[in-house]
Amino acid sequence: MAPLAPRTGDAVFANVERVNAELFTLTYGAIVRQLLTDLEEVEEVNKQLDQMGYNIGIRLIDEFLAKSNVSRCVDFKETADVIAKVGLKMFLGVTASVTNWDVDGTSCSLVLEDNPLVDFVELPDTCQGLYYCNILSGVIRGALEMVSMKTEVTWVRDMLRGDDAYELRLKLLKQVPEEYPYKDDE
Amino acid sequence: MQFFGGSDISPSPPVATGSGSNGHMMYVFNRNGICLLYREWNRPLRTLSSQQDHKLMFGLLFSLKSFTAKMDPTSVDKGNLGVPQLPGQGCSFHSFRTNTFKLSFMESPSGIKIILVTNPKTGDLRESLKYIYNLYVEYVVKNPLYSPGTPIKCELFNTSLDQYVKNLA
Amino acid sequence: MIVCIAVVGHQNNPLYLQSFTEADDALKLHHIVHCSLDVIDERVNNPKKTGPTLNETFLGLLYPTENYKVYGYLTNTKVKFILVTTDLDVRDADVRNFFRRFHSAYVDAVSNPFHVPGKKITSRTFAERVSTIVKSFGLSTAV
Amino acid sequence: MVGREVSESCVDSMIIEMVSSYCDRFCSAKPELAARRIEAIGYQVGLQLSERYTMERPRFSDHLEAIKFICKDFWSELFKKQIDNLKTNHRGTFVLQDNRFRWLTRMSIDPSETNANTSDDPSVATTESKSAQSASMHLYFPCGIIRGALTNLGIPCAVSADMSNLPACSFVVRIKA
Amino acid sequence: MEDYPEELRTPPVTLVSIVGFPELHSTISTYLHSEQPPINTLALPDFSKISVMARNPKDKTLDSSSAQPGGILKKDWLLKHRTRSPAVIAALILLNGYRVVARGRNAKTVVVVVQSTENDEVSEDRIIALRKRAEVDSKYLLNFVSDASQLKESLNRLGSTFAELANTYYREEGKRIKARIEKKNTNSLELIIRYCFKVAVYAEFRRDWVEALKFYEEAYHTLREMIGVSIRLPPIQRLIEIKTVAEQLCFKVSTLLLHGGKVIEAMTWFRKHIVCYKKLVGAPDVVFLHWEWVSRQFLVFAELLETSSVTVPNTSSQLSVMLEKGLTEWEFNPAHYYQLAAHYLREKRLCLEVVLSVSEASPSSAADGIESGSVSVIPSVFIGQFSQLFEQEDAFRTQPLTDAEYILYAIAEGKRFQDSFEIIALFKKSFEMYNNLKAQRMASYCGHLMAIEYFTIGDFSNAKQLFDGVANLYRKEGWVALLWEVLGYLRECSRRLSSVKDFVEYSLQMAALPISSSSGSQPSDYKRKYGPSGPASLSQRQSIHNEVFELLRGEYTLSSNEGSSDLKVEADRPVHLEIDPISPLRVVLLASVAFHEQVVKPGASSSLTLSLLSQLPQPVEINHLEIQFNQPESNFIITSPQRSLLDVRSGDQQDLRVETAPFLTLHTNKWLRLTYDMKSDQSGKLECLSVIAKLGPYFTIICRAESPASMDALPLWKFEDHVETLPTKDPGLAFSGQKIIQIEEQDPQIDLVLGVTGPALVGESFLVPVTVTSKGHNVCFGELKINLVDARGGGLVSPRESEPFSNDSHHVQLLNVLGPDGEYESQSGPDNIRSIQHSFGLVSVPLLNFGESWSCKLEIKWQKPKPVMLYVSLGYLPSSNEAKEQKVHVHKSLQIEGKTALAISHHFMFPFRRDPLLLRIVKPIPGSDPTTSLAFKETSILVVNARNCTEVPLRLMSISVEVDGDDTGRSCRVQQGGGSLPSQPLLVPGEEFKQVFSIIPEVYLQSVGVGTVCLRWRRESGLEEQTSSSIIAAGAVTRHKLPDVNVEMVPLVVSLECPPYTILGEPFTCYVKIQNKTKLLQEIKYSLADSQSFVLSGSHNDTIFVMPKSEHILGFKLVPLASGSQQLPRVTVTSVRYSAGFQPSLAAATVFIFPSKPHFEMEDKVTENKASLLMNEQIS
Repeated sequence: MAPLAPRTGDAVFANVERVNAELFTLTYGAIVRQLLTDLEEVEEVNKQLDQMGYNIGIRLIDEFLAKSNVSRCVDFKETADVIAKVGLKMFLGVTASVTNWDVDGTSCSLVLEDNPLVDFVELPDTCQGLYYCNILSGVIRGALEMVSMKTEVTWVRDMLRGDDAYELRLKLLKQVPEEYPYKDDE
Repeated sequence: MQFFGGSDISPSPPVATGSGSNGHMMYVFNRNGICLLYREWNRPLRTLSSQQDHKLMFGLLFSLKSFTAKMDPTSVDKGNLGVPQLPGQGCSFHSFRTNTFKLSFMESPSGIKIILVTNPKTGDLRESLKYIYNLYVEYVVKNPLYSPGTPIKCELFNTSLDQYVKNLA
Repeated sequence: MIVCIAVVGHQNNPLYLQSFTEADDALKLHHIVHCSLDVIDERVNNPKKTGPTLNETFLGLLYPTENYKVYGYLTNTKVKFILVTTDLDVRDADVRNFFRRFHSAYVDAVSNPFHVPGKKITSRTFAERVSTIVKSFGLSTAV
Repeated sequence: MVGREVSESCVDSMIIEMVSSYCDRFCSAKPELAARRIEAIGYQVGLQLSERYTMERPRFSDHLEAIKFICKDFWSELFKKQIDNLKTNHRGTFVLQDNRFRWLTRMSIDPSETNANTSDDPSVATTESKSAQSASMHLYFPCGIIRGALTNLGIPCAVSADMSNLPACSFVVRIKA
Repeated sequence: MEDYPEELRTPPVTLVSIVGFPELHSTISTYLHSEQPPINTLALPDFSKISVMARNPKDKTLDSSSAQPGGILKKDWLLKHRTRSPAVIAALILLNGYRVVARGRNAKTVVVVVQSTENDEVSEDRIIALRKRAEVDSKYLLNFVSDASQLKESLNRLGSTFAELANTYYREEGKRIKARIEKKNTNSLELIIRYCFKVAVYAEFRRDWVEALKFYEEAYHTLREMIGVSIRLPPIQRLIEIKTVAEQLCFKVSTLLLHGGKVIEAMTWFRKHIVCYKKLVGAPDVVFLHWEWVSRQFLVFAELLETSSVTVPNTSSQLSVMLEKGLTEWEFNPAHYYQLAAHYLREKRLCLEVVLSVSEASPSSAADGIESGSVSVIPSVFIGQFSQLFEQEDAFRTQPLTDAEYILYAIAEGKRFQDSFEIIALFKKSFEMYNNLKAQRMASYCGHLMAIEYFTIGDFSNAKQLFDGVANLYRKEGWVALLWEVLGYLRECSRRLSSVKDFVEYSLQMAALPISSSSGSQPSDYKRKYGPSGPASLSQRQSIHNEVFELLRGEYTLSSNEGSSDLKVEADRPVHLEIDPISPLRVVLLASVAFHEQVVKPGASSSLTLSLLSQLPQPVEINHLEIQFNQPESNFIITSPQRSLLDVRSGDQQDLRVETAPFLTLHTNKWLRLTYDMKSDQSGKLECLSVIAKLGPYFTIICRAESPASMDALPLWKFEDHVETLPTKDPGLAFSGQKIIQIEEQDPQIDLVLGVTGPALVGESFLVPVTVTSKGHNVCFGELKINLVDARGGGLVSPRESEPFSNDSHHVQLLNVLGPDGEYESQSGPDNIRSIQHSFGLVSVPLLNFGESWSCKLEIKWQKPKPVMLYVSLGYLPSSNEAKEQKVHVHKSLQIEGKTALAISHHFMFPFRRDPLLLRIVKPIPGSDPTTSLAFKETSILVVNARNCTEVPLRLMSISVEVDGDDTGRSCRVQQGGGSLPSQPLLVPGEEFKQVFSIIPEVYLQSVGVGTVCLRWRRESGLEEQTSSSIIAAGAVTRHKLPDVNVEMVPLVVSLECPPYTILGEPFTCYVKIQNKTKLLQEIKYSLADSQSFVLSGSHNDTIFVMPKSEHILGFKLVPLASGSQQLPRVTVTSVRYSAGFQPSLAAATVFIFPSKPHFEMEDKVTENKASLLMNEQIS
């Protein structure tokens, strides 16, 4: 019997348990603010947000795979697409467009017009240099790493900093094959 | 019982046909070959230490996968034998049967490997493995107290797993 | 015309105060708003005197100064909105409608994670939103 | 953005991660400090949520009304269900019980540890208490939310929670006179 | 309102005039005045004076003709009608002395015939004749009897008639005028107004308020029409007149409304009044008059409200009306109107100032004329008009003013008044009213305006005081913009008052205010919109900051505009500021101090983090800091390397430790964090008290140190949105950091041993040996504290329980402290302070050097068996110089059980084979234990047993029965059976000891105290060695109170006599002896049962008589048939009189029978036997 075809983002989102976004948005906002108070340095906050995102990513990947019936993530191009169309949709209810690939197809941009993280948010002047949505890049990085793609994810555009959209740059560093963990001489 | 927050994503547990309790044991490995879970329901004869046991099982799968990939008549690029591959890369087997037992195997792209050893007569268990994978997501990954990559110690998971495997075709 | 709109915290501290007059009687407006707090206290403390129904957020006309009318609104979270207008005949419906829209603007403003509860609202978006609401005051009949 | 939704697991995993980073990374040494921060985060959320959810409704005339609001509308906004049982001693203490608290439904304590309670090996006992502690860490956030909401409604209070029988959870609200 | 004429302020009162008979006038007028409604009287001695009555012929012409009237209302009209034109004229005449009655126009006439007494007859025809002449209706011809009997009723008659007539008079007058209005025979508005006014007044005379109101209002409206149309007067004065009249009418209307209880109507009316006149400003030169007028309107209305004490409506109906009228609570409150009055008066003042400034610029001739007073302006006959009065030749002549002249006049008038005081007064009034209403913000607003007024008239101390009050409120509620303004004034005031310190403080506060230039970006127009320091802005803050710091550096002198003293800060005039947590200067400098540990060992070091924060807009350079602690020797100084220590090392602080910091510059809202090591050898708490910052040569700030833990949000800033930072990097410290650290006392090097054995026994004085041994420390000024506490909680004292054996009620008592060798501590050395209470003791320990030890014994006595905690603590100095060292303490505690040593019990018996007949006269009360009865004057036996219930052997020293203190003398004789204790017996644990006493009751009483068993004992062994001490030797006493017994007379005593043993087959005799102790003949029946073991002779049963006071003996001879101990045949003796039977007990009736004659010495055996037998026998 053939494995089920991967589902469309809408189908998945329609079927997962959803909650109203306010709780999500406000909680994230509160976390960021608390981090700013505790860590004082904006750079440090960016780092920690990314780290948190990473940890979330390595958890979420399995749920994603389980519910989207995606059976293989070998090709980077495909994978990027799946993230943009299915992954983001399934969790945040928004989709991104995948654009400007580089020639050797190892880096591309995810462009979001809007995302629930930033509702109500307005960066104070004291927090310039903060990548508010940095958790998102972390999540993607973590998730990709779980499907053995070491990537580098960075923000190119950020509406909170006055840009016209949110643009994430994905760069595939290498694909790590799984190797045999045990010493043979055991 | 409400497993998946009412979502119909996961296959509804395949109907248990025939008498239950023909599951022998089950392994869950993560991508680093760490045995997250070993569960046994019926294994009259145990010869090896559990580490040895786990190691052998992982080794078996590992090489079996590269074999099958190597043997694959359809795909062009054949890494030489034993060369590690990406999870989900190339073709993969999903079960084999001996005269005494059947081993069913599934691997998620994230490298989670679920091995279910049952008696030789059991039918195709791919859906069941998928279902178990979903159980894993719901009760292990989403358990606030579980930190990824560590051995699984979740009541909820174990109970629902046993429950499910008990009446498995 | 609305000459001033203010948000006052539950410790009677100003959270936001914007005047829309060319004449720089900003201070005067500050005083008017500040004084109107007494009326609100009065209204809330002995509700029998309040005109509008008990515990309604809209407090109605607080008091007329010689050339202004001052209206009040008290949220469930003890935050006060105070509206100062020069129009002498104002339709209650308009004021209510104004406050409703203003309230939702306020709520979004305080939902900004960088807004520290109980502190001044410095959001630009809020300011813009408020000015549009103010401009449209009285134009549309109450929704 | 009215009626906007995200998948539940977004919220769940974010809260899980938030708790664990505070417990294990930022304040690993001092759990009480971690607790304080987590509670603070919840507090702000509660503050803002109460601001949103009390729009368009007349002011509460007394404490009980406000608490009821928390139990009914507020709770169902967050968890799609109401508090199952509200008790009070009429002297400023309220107990809100949720028989199936959404954020605990998937929490399961390590079975080996739970049965280790019976064994009198101290080391096991300590690990058990450790896991119990880390479990309780997850309750500071909802406690903070409740406290934030009530405080914002003009009811300064202290909130604690008990989850002795999962997935039920009861929150104890003590109003500061 | 006071400056309105009286006639306007009060409702008019009917006026009548009486002529003739002056002697009666006072009586009549007082009577009339006391009538309800009252009537005023205009009394004329005779008709010659009648001219005083108002009657100006011009009236007629003026009123009727439609010729242009000179004004609207005549000033004196109202007065006239109240004082000079009566409604009724009454002529008092004697019948004979009759003259013609002059009649006032329209006034009603009454002729009153006065009679001295009623009985002098008035003939009918004369009356008629009189009436004819006087042309008065008969019913207006009254006669008035002046003598007392009739006076009253005559007066009544008079009164009623007058009232009635007056009423008709005013009605007619009213009608007359009304007619004119209706006739519309004039188109002159003035007249219409005047008529309406008059009608209204007449109505008022009649107390017809409704009509009055109606016509006043009509007048008012008509007046309104006049504006613009009338051209009678030059425009300015025209307006003035109209306003003046309007004011009067409005006053009348609102008064009537308010007194009629129509509050809301009054409000709305007044509001309309203001609205329609407010715009009529008039010519620019006299605008001030307008504002003055407006102000007066408010003032008057305020006063009206206040006097007619209105309340805010609270019925729903009124409320709804109020709402749709758009009224609010505050408009029911005079304060509101006073405030407005003040406000407009201010307006007036300002306009006037402008005008004056102009007129001063161009002094005109006419002005001089007017000011020089050659021409004088006087109010004209018409209300609100003025005309000037010329003096020509000898005649005065008035002529109307030109507007120009009028203006000059008005200005001149305006100048004469100092409005500010009025303004202040008004604001004060509303200020106080608002305060009473708890409307603090409105009040403080008034206060604020008041202060500004003071400021403008240069009363700075008053201004400052008020401003300070206001500032507090704004500060509390964080109204920065307002606070800025007020501080601006305060700063100016203190400059003018030449107080540098205040000036500095206010300046610093302003500089530190949370104002970013974005806010308060106002056009820089200073005109009275902002305080003296202009609009709030960042740049302003900075300039103020710079200014004040220049001043503080002494580079700049402050010119207090009095020019008197220039203010300079210099060496002999330095500035010290103190900042505590509640000071508003806290935003200028905040010092948070946190130790990194809570507790530290003496001498060990702990880090201390000092964090400074300032909100001043510019960086602040600190020369050096001095940190002060409660332990002065810990104080230290922080300098930055840039600074030389020279200025630091000032005077006394030579020895202070000096630290350096990389830099000591405070930047706006950035924490300056410094961390240093601290150590102290002094145990106890080490607290950082304050941080002294020296900025510049002459300026220091003493800043109270605050713990981060207890540091709440900063004042003012707490309402501002800015990212908050923590005083310390480490968040933990930031939340829990304390400025106090606890320094432990060094650990003792002393052994304190409580050597004690076993549980204590109740009654004994138990000794607890305490040993202090020095292991390293010397013990100086050592002191031993001893404390006894009930182990089960609850005190050792229980006054409730009666304690039979202890004179005081302590269960456990610390009796004494004995020296090591058991003699009293007190003897050892005079220097030895020592106090012992029941549960507390204090003993001083002699100086011990290393290795030495000292010990004592605590003597504790238990009165009750209960466990006790014994706490012993030793406090000492490790070395002899008290100065530095601190006491070190060692604590020991121990629980000691208290046990009862001996359990004592007892019982009574009768002698063997001797049985007195006890009749038990007293029946024991049911429930109470039956008291034992003893036979009077008969021997009974008391057996006492004592059981050792301890774990240690006890030596019994003595046992005795003692008389209780309370009962007097011996009630019964007690002898110790078997003499006193052979040798003090030793009781091993659990062993019992018996002692026998014989008791012979010697009084015949219901209940007789037998006494108390006293057992003297002591521990054997164990504590042997310590018994050297005297008290111990005495041993402990355990007491056992014997219950009272009931002594009875005994009528009969039956005793059985027979040998203790006999030999088989050998006959023997036994006797039953019956003693009759009474004076009566006693009939006794007796019977003797058979027995197998004996053959007996003698009668089996019989009745005998026993003589009084004598005895009868029955004898039986018996031959034993069986050996062993055998029962004698049963004898039963029955006393008929007492119907009491008697049988010897089995034991008593047993005899031992030897099979054959045994061989041993018999005599003493028998006694032996008796003694032992005595023991086991009970009273039956």
